[in-house]
Amino acid sequence: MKLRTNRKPVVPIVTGIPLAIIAIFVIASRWIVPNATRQDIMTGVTSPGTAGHLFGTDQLGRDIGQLAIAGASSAVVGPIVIALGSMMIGILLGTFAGYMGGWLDLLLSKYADLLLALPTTLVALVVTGLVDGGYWVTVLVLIMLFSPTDIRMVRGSVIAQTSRPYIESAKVLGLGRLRIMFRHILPNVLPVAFSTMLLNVAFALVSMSALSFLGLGVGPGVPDWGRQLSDSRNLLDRNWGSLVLPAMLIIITAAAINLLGDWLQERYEESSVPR
Amino acid sequence: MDTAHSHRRLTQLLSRGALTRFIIVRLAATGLLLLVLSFVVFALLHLTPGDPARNLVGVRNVTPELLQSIRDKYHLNDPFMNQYLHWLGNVLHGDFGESIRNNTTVTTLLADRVMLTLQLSSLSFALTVIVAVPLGIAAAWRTGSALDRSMSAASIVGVGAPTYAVGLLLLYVFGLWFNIFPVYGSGDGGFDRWWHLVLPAITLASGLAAMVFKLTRTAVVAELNQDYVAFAQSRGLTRRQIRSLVLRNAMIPVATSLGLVFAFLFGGTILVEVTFALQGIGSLLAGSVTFKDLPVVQAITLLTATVIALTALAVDILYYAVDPRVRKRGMQ
Amino acid sequence: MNRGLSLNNLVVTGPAGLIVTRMDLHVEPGQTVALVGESGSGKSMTAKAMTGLLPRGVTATGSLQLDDITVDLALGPQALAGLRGQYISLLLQNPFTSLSPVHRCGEQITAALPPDLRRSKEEIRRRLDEVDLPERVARQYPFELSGGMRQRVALAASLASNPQILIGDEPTTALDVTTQREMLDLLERIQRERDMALLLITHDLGVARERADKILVMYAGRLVESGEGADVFAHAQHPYTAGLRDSDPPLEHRLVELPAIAGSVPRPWEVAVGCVFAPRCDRADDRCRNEAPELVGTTSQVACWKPIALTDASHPIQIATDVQAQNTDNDLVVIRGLSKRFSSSAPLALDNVDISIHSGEAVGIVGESGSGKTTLARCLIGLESFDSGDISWSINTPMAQRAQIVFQDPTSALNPAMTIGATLAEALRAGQRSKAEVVALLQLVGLPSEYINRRPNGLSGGEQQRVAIARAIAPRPKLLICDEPVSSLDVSVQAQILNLMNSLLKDLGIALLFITHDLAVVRQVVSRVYVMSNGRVVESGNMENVLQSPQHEYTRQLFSSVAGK
Amino acid sequence: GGDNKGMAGNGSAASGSLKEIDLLTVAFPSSLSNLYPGQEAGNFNYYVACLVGEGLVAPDGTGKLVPALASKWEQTSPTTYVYTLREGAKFSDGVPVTPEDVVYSVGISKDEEKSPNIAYYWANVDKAEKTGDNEVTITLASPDVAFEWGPCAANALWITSQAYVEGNGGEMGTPKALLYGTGPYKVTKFEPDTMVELERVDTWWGGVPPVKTVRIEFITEEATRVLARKSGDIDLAISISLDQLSQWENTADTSVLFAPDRSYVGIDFNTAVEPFDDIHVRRAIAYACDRATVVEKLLVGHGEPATALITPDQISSVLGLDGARKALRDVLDLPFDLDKAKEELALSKVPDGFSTKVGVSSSAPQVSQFFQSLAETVKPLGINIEVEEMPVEQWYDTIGSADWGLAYMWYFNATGDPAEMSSWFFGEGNPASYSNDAVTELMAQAKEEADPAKRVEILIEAQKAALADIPYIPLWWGEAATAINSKYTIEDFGSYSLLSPWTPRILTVD
Ligand SMILES: Nc1ncnc2c1ncn2[C@@H]1O[C@H](COP(=O)(O)OP(=O)(O)OP(=O)(O)O)[C@@H](O)[C@H]1O
Ligand SMILES: Nc1ncnc2c1ncn2[C@@H]1O[C@H](COP(=O)(O)OP(=O)(O)OP(=O)(O)O)[C@@H](O)[C@H]1O
Ligand SMILES: [Mg+2]
Ligand SMILES: [Mg+2]
Repeated sequence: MKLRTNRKPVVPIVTGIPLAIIAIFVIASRWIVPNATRQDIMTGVTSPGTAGHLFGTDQLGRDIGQLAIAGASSAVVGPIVIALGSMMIGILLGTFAGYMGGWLDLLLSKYADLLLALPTTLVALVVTGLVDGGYWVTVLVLIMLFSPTDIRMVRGSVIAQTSRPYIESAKVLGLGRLRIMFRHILPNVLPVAFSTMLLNVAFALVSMSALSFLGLGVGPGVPDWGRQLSDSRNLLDRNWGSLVLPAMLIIITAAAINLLGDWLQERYEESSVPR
Repeated sequence: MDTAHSHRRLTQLLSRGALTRFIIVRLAATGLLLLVLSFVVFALLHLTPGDPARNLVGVRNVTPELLQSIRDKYHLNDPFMNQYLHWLGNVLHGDFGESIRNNTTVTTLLADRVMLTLQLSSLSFALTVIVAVPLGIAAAWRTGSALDRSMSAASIVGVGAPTYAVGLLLLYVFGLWFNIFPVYGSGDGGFDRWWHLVLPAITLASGLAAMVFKLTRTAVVAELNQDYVAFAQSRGLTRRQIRSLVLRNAMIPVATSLGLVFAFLFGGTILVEVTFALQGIGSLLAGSVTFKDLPVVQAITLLTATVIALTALAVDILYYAVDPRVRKRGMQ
Repeated sequence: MNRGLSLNNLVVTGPAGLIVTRMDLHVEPGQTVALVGESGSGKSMTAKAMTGLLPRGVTATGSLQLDDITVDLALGPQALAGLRGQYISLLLQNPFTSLSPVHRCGEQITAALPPDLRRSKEEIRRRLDEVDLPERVARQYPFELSGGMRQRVALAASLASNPQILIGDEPTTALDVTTQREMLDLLERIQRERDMALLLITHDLGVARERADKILVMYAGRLVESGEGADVFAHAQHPYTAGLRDSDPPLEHRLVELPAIAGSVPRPWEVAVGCVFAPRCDRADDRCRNEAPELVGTTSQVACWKPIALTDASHPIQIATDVQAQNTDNDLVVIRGLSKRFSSSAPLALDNVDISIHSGEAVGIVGESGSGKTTLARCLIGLESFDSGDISWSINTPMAQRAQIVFQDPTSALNPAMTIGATLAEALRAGQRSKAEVVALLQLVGLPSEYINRRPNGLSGGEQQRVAIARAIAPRPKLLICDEPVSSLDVSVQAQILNLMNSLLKDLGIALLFITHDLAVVRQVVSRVYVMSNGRVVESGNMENVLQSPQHEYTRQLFSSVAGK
Repeated sequence: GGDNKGMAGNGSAASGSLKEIDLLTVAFPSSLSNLYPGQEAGNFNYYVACLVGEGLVAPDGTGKLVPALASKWEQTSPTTYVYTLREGAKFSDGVPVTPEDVVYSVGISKDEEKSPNIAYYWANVDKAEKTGDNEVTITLASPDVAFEWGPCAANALWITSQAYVEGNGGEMGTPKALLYGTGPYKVTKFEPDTMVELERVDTWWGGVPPVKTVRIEFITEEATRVLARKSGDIDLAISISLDQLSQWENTADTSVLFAPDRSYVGIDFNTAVEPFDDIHVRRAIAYACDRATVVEKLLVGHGEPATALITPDQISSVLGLDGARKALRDVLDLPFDLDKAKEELALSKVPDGFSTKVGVSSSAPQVSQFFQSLAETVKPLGINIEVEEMPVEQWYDTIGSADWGLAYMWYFNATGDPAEMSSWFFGEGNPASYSNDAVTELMAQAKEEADPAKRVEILIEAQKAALADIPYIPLWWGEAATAINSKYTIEDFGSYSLLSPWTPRILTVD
């Protein structure tokens, strides 16, 4: 029985609004700011508020605000793909490892240990840098680097579920392994997996923007927050908006996703406590 | 439960021999991990697109003779395993080859830089611990209080704040407006060095402190909800006594994650070093990667992995030392 | 001067509403007062309010009187801070979590002592000695001790500051029968030696009957009856008390049907007007439903408009003649020489076990904790492998149709992500039966058919266990294994479930392997019993015979541990 | 773009006087890991090296070669140069310089192993030998007027001592084997990639410079460098980023000096790669380049739209600056005109446009911006240009590569020789795979023409002939900006100022 509480769902509202706005940017930026990358080299750099540019312009006369709206998708889509991809790996391998145990479990645990011994930024930097990869290579590398924690998380949850009587009952009913894993265990792991995934999105967002800042990731001219932040280095004195806007967007998005993830996790933990 | 039996077993296992065995087993595991990693790191040379020999001379204009001499030097015509063993042999003697970018040995190049990164990460580790752990404890102790709320909010922001922006902000505020800290360079050694590292260390610590704060808070809150706390209260133990009970328990997960935090720090200084123009191994790596200076990249990757693995080892041993339950499990 | 403790007009309010309403309580020095009641009736909340340890969001009003001190509980937990330890101390249920895992036992015992005594070896030895523990325990960590020993350490710790009153919140529930008895004896001895008051919270009527000078019965946050010791049950005035007493299975005989109280305990805050028990009371009339009765009486008090008079005829109990074990040769399953060891260093979990179950027969396995009962069941059903011996079935159906199992904990027995309907449909499919039988199954276990679309979280423990049973019988197995199926349920629900099992057995003609440590429970269900100890079957035979004349020393010990019967 | 070159900016025409300066802190925007330009040949390596070491000759403020360690020199035949060493010249520790040291130093510069970056200049040198107590003669394999610039600390020779180099295991320029020479300073401390500290000596023939200690910090992050100046930690910032110019200009007590830096930025086509083998395509792109706006906006006015490969400063010693500009103005005359671009494309093999990519060094943000803007400009024509950023070394690889039909060159002329860049760009193995017999012929003539004025004339003619085929499109000639503590100024700050001992030109403003 859940404890009834009168608390209003503050967190979903507070985080939902910015996230919804960013989601709109991601989905509809091509309609909202169809000309985000249009240059007007004659305009050059302007400071926020000049000539209809709320956040000013960069050297090529592109509107910082429009670029940021257009940049939402590359800032957010990659991290979402990373979180989804690594969680898919996590769920697949983690479920098998956790449920089947044995050498598979051992192998996967060791693999996770190996990857965990390497710092994310460093490996992403090395691999993406050495293979001259672009955006999607970075995404791929980060999927690989995020997966061990997800595998561990899923594996742990699966093991916790596996020893529960309802799984044993399912075994006694003679249900197949796959059915038990994916019909019985998985739905109970998903809530935790989902909130972990959200936290991963936030973490990936920060990592990706850091990599773009270091010049790995999207190419020049492609709107992206990390890239904008890095470009702002040369614009700062003439247009502070070029630093402040992408930085704020990264902070707000990461914070909102983090908050939401934390909140979901807490709520889930609360509701799963018996009575 | 057969207590007499388990007691006998325990005393037997708690003897010094068990600890030595524990350490030996862990050392062996760490060694194995590093061996595998070294293999991966070595393979970088062959995984990088292009001819390994060419990759090793960089983009200089090269003559076929030069390429041949590189092949001979790195045994590139030998079977892969032989090359690896050869390389590993050199690495174990501290020889990572020569930097492509600057014609010095990787070892001398690193020697100059490791210290700075180590100092930077130690300082920001110290800052993180000094600030985040007590705050985390205080926040957990008064969950829902203004302190808890504001610190939790700050930590949420801290995790997402881009390093470069934070660094710049700190530079403007403390370097320029208040003119307390120097704005660039790494100082002349001694105290000056540390003084120069304060702002970078704070920048680096800001994101991490957020994580450590959250971690500490969670750990302490979890302990506060334990039955033993209620039981201690019901027996009339003083607040101080209860705090010491809770902290000893909570510090086990906190201390062990701090180990990993340090490891993470050591490998995560790149952005700060770039922002503050510090010449540590982070910025060296960033440069070496863009220049495809493979020997340097290999050395830094392996070095960082080693630091992390050794820290993990230290953490395990620490765990063993502070948590009697692990002592028992570890020995089984 | 020690005049005991009085709690006056306690009201505990949670975020959802009232949890405990107008509770009065008095304990004299040297006296044992038992507080009984079903789960959720507010026993623990009362104890927590008395020690100022209420959880966040829960508040109390009322006053607490100890000697010359009167504390207004409305002032919050700080008001009681000075009393905790010195005057009043609380012993918790779970010995596994109530001690800090990383501090040595000695340290934890002496923490409440004045600073100058904390390091005294002499003092620690004396304290350990009081609870019958050897001196070495001081240097050990809790995880190195058994549950019983840990609870003794906890007792020593709560006695360290020499409280005048000790509250034990189900202090023995987590321990197995024999240890439970030792612990209760120890508590009684210490209480006598120290002339200390003891408030014993329990849901075990037997314990209350056997140990208490005074018994208070709580129901949905209210005190419904109180009185002197065993009298409360013997001459129950409140229909609820009588219902509780009657649902408690007797050890002496087997009943055709246990007189269970229908329905389930309401949440305390959901009761609006009238007597809280009215909805479940067969004596209730309009007044009961509209007006709340006050607690009245002197030595014994009752809150009921229509108390049961001494002269009222009690329910006629039908004593069943024990079904004799049929010595037929139609063995359903025969287990021979089964042995199992979990790890090379562990003792044998199963040691050469021989057991046979005939078709349609109800067989019990009793034994204390760790004796191997669960392991045996799991081997039988194929959830665990065994090292040697064999299990031979006389039937050749798929496993799912041979045997099914019901576990102890109903809350985790069902997949929380699946509806009841889906769970049952899946079980039917596994037994190659039609999905259409779901409704019939629900009816069979006494649940309304609307439950098809509910999820386990919304069900009470008893209902969940019914669903678990329905799932187990869905494939129509020849054998139903129940591993302590009622030990985490309240007596009233337990009676309902036991009745359900009996009727299922009769209707479906399946065999039952019933595992429990509660002799009275097993008595109500089975005809033949095996007694296990340390992985071995030490005694077996007809239930009646084993009860009457136990052969093995261990069996006798087991019987003598049963409280109050 | 401006005519007003030379000293400009905030500190314009501030006059000052030579005063003793205890410590001058200088910040470079890139870091040095080796001080010997033979090993690491960035601009900034030269700026340090010319304070410590000297060549036989050195450029003056206008780019004319004047005596350095050699008190005089003479070309005795088209292939023979005779240098007379300065009387009493000493190394920084007081050891006298011998002709053997000079010969040895030439050997080092010529050695592919020891000086991979400059050996190329000495390839045509047959031998260097001592021909008198104070005399060294250098003989070329074939005549080359441009050789005069070889033995110069701004280019390819730093005279050092055999004893010193061999005493340090053949190394030079590392912290263990500090640079050693005859200049006004000696290196006292070098932390690779961090800083270098120089201390003046009293052994230099030119006298004792006014700045006692020069401390050079390497601050690669421009924002940090500005902050360092704002907080007063540095006095002089060389090569400041034009992007942050206004920030430098708004910094208190700071003057910004501008000077052309003899750099050339331009597109190069690989004329062997489709579709750039088609002159119409090349011309179409040339018409699409809006040089004036690029200079005005991307370079914030600090630069000059380029019309030739030669920069005005390289011929200013012959024609004067204004004359030079005039002479170069109509070498390539393709003004920005999108309509013409369209017409040209319509004439080409790919009238509907095409897709291509260009690799840009990540250290050249303006170039990247130029190509992004060009891409936008030509998009309506159906030409799709993708800009890829890459490390500088990788960018080298794109030049003349068959994978990259469209590339660019950012070239800093090291010498004042007007043929420096053209001889590579029109010579054999040029990045455009371009050959034109008339041009080759003219370049050969120029190589042997001893009269500077005539030579310049020939070179300009060659440029005209070549650029008519548009293998290259000159975009702009660069300008460098330097920020300095307003307390100081640099006398006659110009394009050659930092290529010969420059501290003596630092004046204290009265
Ligand atoms: N932390 C809490 N906050 C709010 N209400 C609570 C909390 N804990 C328990 N309750 C509610 O208080 C009521 C009384 O609970 P309590 O634990 O006192 O029952 P109990 O008689 O001790 O039962 P049991 O025999 O299961 O221990 C229950 O209905 C429960 O839902
Ligand atoms: N999975 C396991 N791994 C290791 N040892 C186990 C495992 N399960 C049970 N044991 C051990 O086997 C022995 C028998 O345990 P089992 O659970 O069968 O006892 P039980 O009679 O069911 O006890 P309880 O009444 O507490 O349920 C115990 O000593 C127990 O510690
Ligand atoms: Mg309770
Ligand atoms: Mg069991």
